[in-house]
Amino acid sequence: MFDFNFLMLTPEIAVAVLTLVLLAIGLLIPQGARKGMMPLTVFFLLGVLAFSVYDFFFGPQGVTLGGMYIHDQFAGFFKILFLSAAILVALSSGAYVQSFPTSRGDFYALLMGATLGMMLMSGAGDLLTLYVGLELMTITFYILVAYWLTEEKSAEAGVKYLILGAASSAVLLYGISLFYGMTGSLMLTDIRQAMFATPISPVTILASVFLLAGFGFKISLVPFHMWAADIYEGAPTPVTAFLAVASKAAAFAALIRVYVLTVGVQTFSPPSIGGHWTGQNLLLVLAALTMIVGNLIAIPQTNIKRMLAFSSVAQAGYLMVGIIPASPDGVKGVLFYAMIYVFGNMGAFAVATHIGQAQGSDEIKDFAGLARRSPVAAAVMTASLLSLAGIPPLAGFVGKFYLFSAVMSEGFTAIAYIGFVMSMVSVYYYLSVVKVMYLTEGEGLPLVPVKGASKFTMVFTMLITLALGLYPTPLAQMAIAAANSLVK
Amino acid sequence: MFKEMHDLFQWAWLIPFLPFLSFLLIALVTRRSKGLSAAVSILAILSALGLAIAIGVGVIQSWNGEEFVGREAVAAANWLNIGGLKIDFGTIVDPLSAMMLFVVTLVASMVQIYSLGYMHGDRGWSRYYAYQSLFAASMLGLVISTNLLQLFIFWELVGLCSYLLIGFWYFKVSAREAAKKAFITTRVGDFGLLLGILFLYNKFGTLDFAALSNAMNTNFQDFALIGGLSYLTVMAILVFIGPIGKSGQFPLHVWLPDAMEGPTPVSALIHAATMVVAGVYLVARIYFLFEHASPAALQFVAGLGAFTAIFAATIAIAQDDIKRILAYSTLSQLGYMMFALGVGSLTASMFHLMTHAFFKALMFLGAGSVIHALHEKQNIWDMGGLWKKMPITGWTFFIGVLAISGVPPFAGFWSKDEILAAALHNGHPVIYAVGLFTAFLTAFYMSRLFFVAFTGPSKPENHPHESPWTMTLPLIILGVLSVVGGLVALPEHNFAFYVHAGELEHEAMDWALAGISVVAGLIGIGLAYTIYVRKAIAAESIVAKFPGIYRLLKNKYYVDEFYLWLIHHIMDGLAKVLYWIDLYIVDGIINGLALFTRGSARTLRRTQTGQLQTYALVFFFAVVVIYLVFAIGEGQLAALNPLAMLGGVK
Amino acid sequence: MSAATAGSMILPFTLLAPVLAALIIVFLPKEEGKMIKIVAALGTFAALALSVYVFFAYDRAQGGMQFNLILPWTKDLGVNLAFGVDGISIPMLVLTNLIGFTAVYSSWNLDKRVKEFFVLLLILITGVMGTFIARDLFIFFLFYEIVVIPIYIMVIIWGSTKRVSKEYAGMKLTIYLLIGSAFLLVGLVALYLNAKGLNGGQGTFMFDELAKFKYDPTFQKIVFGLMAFGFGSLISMFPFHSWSPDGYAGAPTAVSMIHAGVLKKIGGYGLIRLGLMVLPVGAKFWAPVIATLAIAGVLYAAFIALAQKDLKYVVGYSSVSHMGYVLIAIAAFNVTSINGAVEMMFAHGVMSALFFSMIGFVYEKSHTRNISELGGLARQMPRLAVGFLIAGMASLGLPGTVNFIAEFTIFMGSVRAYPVLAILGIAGIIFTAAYILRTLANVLFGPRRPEWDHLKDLRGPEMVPLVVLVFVLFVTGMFPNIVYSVINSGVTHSDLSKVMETVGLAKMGGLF
Amino acid sequence: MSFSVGLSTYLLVGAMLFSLGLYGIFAKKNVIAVLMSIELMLNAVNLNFVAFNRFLGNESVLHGFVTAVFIIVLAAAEVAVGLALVISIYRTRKSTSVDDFNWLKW
Repeated sequence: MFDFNFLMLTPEIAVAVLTLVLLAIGLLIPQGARKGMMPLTVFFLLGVLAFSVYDFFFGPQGVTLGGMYIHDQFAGFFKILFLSAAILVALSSGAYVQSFPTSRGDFYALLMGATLGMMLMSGAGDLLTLYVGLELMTITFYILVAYWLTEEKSAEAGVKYLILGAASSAVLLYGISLFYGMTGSLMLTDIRQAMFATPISPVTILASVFLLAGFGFKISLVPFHMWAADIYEGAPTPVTAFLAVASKAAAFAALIRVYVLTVGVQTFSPPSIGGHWTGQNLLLVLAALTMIVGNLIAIPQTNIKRMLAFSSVAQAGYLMVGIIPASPDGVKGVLFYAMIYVFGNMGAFAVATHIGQAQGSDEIKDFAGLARRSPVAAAVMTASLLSLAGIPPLAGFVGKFYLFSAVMSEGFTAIAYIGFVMSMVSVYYYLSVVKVMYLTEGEGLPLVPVKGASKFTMVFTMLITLALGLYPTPLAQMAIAAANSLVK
Repeated sequence: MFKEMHDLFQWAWLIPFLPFLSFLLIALVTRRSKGLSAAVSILAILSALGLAIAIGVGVIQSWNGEEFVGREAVAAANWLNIGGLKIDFGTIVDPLSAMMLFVVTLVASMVQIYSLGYMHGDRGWSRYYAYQSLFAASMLGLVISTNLLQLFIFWELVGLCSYLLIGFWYFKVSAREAAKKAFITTRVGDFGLLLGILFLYNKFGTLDFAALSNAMNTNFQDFALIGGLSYLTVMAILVFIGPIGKSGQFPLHVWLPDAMEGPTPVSALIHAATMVVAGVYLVARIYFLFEHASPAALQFVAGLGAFTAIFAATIAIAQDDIKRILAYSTLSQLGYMMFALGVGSLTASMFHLMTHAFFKALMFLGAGSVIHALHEKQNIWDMGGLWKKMPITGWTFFIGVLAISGVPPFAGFWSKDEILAAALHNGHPVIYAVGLFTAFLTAFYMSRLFFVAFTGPSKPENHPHESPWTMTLPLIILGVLSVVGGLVALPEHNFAFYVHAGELEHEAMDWALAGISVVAGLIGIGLAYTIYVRKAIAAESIVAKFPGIYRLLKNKYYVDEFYLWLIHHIMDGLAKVLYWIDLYIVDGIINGLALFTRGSARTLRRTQTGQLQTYALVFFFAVVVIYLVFAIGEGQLAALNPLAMLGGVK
Repeated sequence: MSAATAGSMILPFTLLAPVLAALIIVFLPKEEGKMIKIVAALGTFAALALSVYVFFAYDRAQGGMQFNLILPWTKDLGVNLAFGVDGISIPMLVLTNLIGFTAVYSSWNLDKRVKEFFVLLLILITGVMGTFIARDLFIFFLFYEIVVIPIYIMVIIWGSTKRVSKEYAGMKLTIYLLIGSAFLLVGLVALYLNAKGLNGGQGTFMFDELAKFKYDPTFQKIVFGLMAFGFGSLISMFPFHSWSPDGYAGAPTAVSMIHAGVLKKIGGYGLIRLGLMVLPVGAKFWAPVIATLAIAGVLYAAFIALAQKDLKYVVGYSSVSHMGYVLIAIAAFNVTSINGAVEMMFAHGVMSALFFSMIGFVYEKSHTRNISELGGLARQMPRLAVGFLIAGMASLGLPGTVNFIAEFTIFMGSVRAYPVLAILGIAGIIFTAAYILRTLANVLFGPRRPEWDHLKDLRGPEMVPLVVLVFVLFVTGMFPNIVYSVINSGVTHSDLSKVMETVGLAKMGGLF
Repeated sequence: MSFSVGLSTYLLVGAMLFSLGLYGIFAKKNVIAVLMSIELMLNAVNLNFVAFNRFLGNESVLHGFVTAVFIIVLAAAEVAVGLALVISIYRTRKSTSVDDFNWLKW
């Protein structure tokens, strides 16, 4: 009766093995001879990625470990997302990591650990697994954020992230414990059953609010977003990138699963599936707040990473919009957007990494004349930012279209107004970066040509962003399949 | 080869087309070579003249004394055809247009030949002839238009040419301003005309003159529109606003005197003989509209015309600039033609139009030759004794004066007499009186001009000399026409036979009336003689007697000043106010929004204090708030009891 | 359709010609300024030639969408990559390429970062062209937003700072139009979802299919309101016009030409194609408002133009004023007026392109656009003066130029629906004449100014915009049927005429 | 009045612990203390789990207990990392007061 289907866990196991191998290498091989770790990681991950893509389309779907672990296309989609994000980060971080004072090798091991945690989150079938995955991801991130030992900002960011993160997961846990108390189980399916029976009461509300707060912290949903900017600014840029795209996506994966399967029932979900208007409206308000606050605070920022941090807060708002209707269309929108968000953001962060590493500064003004000093970087930055802003023909536009058409088809129009208008406002601060890069000649600043892996990363992300904008069908089909595997 | 002259009619389109061709040629090809440009242009206009004469003959031939048996509007081509709007362009040949074609081509060719001498050595020579050709083309096109829109188009084009030619010496500020003024003033008139055209089309679905008049003849029920005026009356008046602007009727007359900034031949052609009478021609063309409209329309025309006639004449008395005097006299004569139409005599008006074209062109060209001889001096008091120095100019000018003063047998006598007779016989005694008085004034100021400029002692600083033959030849030709031009009105072959509206309404020569007007004219001349030649009465003493009136006339009743005030204080003031509004209100709101956004952004940014305990506080506070809102929203008031969540658990 | 199958690839080729040129330029070394310009000119010329061919090859009698190319694109949304032109879009297509071609030559003397400039310019042209040949709402919107960013970059790099800084102008232009398009987007999504509902769950963006459904009146009113705002701010409808004078003043010549010439027209085009055809009831509901705003704009902007000191501001405000005529024609909502609206968009496009091109040369040579500093230029630069004069005459609607035809048709059409407003609008021609003639007089005429003696007259490539645009102005003006035969078939053959019979405002004869 | 120790009692204690931890996070200035407060919160959660598992009958299913164990482990890991970070920041900033960790702001 106790099934243990290794086949379904192949990617996870592979990544776990890689993690340990990297750790071992880090211990055995002397400092000098660790150049090879980046390529090793990348190629290994490419293999895993290839497998999970195959797995997504043709692999077996099902539930294992007595329902604690779900292996459906929804999880598969997110695994692809995490792996590609990890690969891009690894690729773009080469030079940056080399500039770390110590223990450069372990960086990749930790990266893999975080990836593993995310994959667990996306597949978790009960709250305990979910929590374990979450902590695995988060704790490794604590270390990664503070990884740049000599950089004081880095340490401060680490401490902040640790304390706030731990507190938030305590809240999450408390919520979980309440659910356990109410239903006597941690299985999402069992909880769902039980919650249908239970009438709404302060406890159910408190439990789901705590859960929301826990996930909200991870996806930097206003008003649980305060940490984001500081951590993003302090952390080493590649880590920031990974934090911004992957950990957020992972939290969304978990949130969607929990929200659509369980919490949704009788609290935050649409009345159509037994939810309540208050919950819906609360979510709408939070989403709106997130879009507005994120975009507004981003305007006066002078540090590229901080600006991207707030922009990613706003992006969380857009994604949130897709969750609200809890419909296949909405989930599809979220999945699609999350994926293109990876490429859009990775492009921007790759450039930021490059500049930060080459000029030792993250200030926007130091991007002056980038169009002359490194045309590729400037072009990629522009494309990525415009994709984030949702300007056609870049992928962001299609993504937003999916999200907002999904929520509008449920009859929420106001949120669509806010969303579209705010995304046009966001163009303002994105364009001011573009302005800095193109308007001035950037006298006195060095030429910073990009080359090798990071150049590949940039161009690749740009091409994907453009391609998905012009012809979104393939990804859209995948997203639909994934969404349908979750929402019946 | 043509069997009948009126087989030519289908070639009428060539008349405007030839000058247009020469315009293109000059503009694109012969720009560089002066001689060629002039040759092309004059050749074109002369052949147009030939064609016009031939067609005129054809018209006379195809006239059996009762009706016109020629082909009228030659088949028209579709020009514009869209849903709800269809316009055909065509050419119309009938006595009216034939007469105009002849007059226009004649004066135009005279002027172009004259210009050979007058414009000699001007650096804008080719440009000048290009404009001249373009003008001739547009004016002739206007004349043979078959419908209102076509006419309007050429109407605007002659306006453009007038603009270009007034501003021909564009580097002169005065010329530049005059050109601008002319265009804008006539534009005001066009506004009315355009409205008329639009509404007429929307009512009748056509703009073709013949079709329109049919539509009105056949069971069209006129109806009251606004202010007790019937529909057709309003239309008539709207359309008439165009002529008010173009033919310099009060109050849109202000541009014509300034238009004298242009080269004098231009003034002769455009601002005396042809373009300014386009208004009169237009009214004649759609005379049927006025006839169907209530009498109010024609009364309006008559009244305005008469007023303009006397108004301009009084101003002319007090002017010193030779060209301005002629300009005001032109205004006055245009008023004559208008009220001739107003009192219902199309014939008389057209007749006067023709004769006036002859003698006014003559006098302008004469003035031109004088100015040419005196090196751009225009004040008549700087002249004097020119008659001996410039005999041809002097004699021809004298003929012109006699003609305009209505001294028999010169051309002006016949036409003016016919107008006055029509006024009286059609029951407009007041208008008749005004006309008569105007005739007296006209005779007075014209002979004043003549005596002061041509007789008396010659000024020592002037060394005038007779102009070259290119300039005197046109003078002579026009002079002859001013003498004999009126004889067509002699009963045996009467002008009205050719040009008339509806039934034949020709005034039989009324020798009594003729006598009166002749006397009026002679008195005028005599008065001028006594004052300016005999010096029996000192002009100064008269001025001293009525200083107010003199100043009023000298300053043209301050109409220009009024308009300037209107433009500079009202229009520009409004413009500035609106601009302010645009900057600080319409745009201000936008910028305000942007400022607000940035401001709130800066404020929100301050919430990121960097204190992790603040962050934690916000976090938990938010949790509590959301919880309470949710619970209360769901009516779970028990939530307010802190222990309730425990009680909720099984 | 025979024509469709015959030349169905021609539109994509037209669209690709500039793109191809841009790609070639990308691979040219940035020192090869001359070569780059020549390539750009060739690309735009190819597009122009193709679109002119389309213009003449279009089967007017048959009407409807021709030269179609329809590929299923995004299945889950129902987006089709659909190209096709009818009588309403062809003039716009030709206009786009006409202006694109001349814009290249108007920038012939540019020497600052030539490569980027022409690449962006070509992208810009492509985007605008795409909006006019798209048969699919999604694709239409896609192309429309493509143009926004190149314009921004071009303004901030090659723009000029006068009353407002070019950064401000560019940002204002961009954000203003984007906010407008945000509301448009909401309306678009709503329309899409509603049509999807009426279509039994199958989403579609094709204009003609969207036009088939009968939408609920209140829905139509709301959505058309959104479009009126979105498209209205694009066509600079009073009071949403304030971006346009600043924008044009800040932008480089080529951008001003394209923006005032064609980009603006996307607003009018969208209102006709989307507003009138798809949401007639909403259109009828909003028509009086639009008409009023239109006439307000005509007079308001004409007066403000009187008070301007900067040449570009004069033309900027005048374009606001002229767009008012287009708007009232659209609001008048009858066959004649719609004909007039399209013709006016074409006419104004050519005219304003010529005007901005001439102003560009004046500025480029004299480094000032301040009217009071100029004067008497007719002596030093006769050719330029001719172009300037003709542009001015066209803009005050002189017969012989196509602008007169357009204005006349519009007046004719709108007088039927809104006599009083129309009369007020027609009064605008007087003030237009006033500010245009003032400008001409103060710039071209008057005493010769020695400080401008060094200016060189137009020559060589600089003559191209003058010759081409003037030629078009006059030929289409003297023989209006050339353009009208196409427009009229577009208006009468499309569903538009049916729609207008049902809900149109045409009162033949009207009050008068 | 009789007072029986039931589920509610445990939950009440748990809630109190949680609140205490919360208070600690807000009030304590020393990072170490803040970390300890977080431990308190986590233990509150543990208490909940254990109590629920005990009182919800069905002793054979040990989800609650297991979860508690997991949480304890992860908490330990968290604290380990936390202390390490505190040390590293103390090296440079010579302070463990949370008020000093405010270089990153706005």
